[in-house]
Amino acid sequence: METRKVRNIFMQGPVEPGFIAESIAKHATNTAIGGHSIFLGQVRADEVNGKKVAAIEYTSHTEMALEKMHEIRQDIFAKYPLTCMHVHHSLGAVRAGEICLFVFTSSAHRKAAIDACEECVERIKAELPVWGKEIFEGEGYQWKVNQ
Amino acid sequence: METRKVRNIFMQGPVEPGFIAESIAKHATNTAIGGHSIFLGQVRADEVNGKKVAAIEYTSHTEMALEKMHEIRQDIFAKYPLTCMHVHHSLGAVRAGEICLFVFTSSAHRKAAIDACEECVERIKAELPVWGKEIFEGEGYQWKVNQ
Amino acid sequence: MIEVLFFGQLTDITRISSLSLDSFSDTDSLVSHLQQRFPDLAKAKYMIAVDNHVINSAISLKPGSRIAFMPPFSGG
Amino acid sequence: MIEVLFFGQLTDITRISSLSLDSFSDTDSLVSHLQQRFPDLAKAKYMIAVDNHVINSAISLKPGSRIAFMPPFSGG
Repeated sequence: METRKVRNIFMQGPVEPGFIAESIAKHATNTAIGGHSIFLGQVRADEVNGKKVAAIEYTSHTEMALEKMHEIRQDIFAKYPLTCMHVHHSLGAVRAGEICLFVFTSSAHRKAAIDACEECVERIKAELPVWGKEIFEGEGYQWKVNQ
Repeated sequence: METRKVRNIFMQGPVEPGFIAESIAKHATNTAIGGHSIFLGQVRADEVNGKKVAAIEYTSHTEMALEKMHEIRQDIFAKYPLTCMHVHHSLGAVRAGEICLFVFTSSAHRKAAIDACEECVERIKAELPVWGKEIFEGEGYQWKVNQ
Repeated sequence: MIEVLFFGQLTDITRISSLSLDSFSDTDSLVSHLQQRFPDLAKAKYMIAVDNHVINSAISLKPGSRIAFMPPFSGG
Repeated sequence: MIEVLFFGQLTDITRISSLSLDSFSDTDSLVSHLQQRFPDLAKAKYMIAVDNHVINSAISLKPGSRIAFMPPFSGG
């Protein structure tokens, strides 16, 4: 059902809502699915010393990130009875209010999709060699720190 | 930020992917949001004694369901630091592969949105007076039983 | 008058989804009446809500009450 | 030759994102060399990956190795 080859998760710029809708619509033909869980990361306009984040610029060690993502995918498919799992992460500039991460899991019964989605998000944030540079309105920047 | 009045969660027929996309897009103006969690329930074409589920027809004790949903909403807002929460449930016929439930939570940091979304889904399934009649291909039906 | 509502698989037994009846003093006497009219109701699994609140034991009924007979929920 | 890559805030120190160097026997000698060239690197927090695998202690290097210097991840 699910090919397990290394696949690209990166896309330039934000994840558009229309892209998410298309991705959801594609699953209508898989009538074994009973539940989908989706996580979306959105860029916050945080204020730091009176300066406001206008955008985050993402860079990655792409080759290593894709290998690591493949490993995460294999672990998660081994652990949960998923029908499918899709991950998309932005590179380049994503403005405040736009979406930079889209994780989408599906399963026959909801629990697997929900748990797998959360675990996937946590592992992406902790393990993928990706960096965010928070660009302030006006000028200046700071490097994003994950909690 | 969030009005706490009783609101309608029911819509006739399936939740369309385009509707979900619009709902996501509306949140781009709220730049305090850092994470969204979405659950989608999809009608499965289960096979029962050789008969295949073609659709589920949903009915509800609507007035009571909306009051209960209001209570769930208040509990969840009291428990989690959410920016917003949206729930849509189908009434009438939803065909296999179509979406019958859309739960959407947002928060500054991901944990609140993820936990609130899952809790909301569990409570909806357990506490809302809604019934699903599984209509088989050809003829016949059975009443859906929640796990 | 009171309003009685049936939901889900209970409508397979009652063949109707609502019913207006003269007032009953309490839910127990209403249930007895309904079980005579719809014998299979005695075997069915359901909760009762009066005016949108689930009751755990018999309560008295007032004119205008809406009494809902609800099998286990199966939304989502 | 080996290829050295710098990511995230490390590029604020190095001002370059990659570098080709003659081979070094191991990662320790490479790090010493880079710290001479970019003194602030000694104060920075980073992990090293050789050919896409994070290392926890010094390992020997082969010609063609790609050595990545990576500050804490901040994707998502």
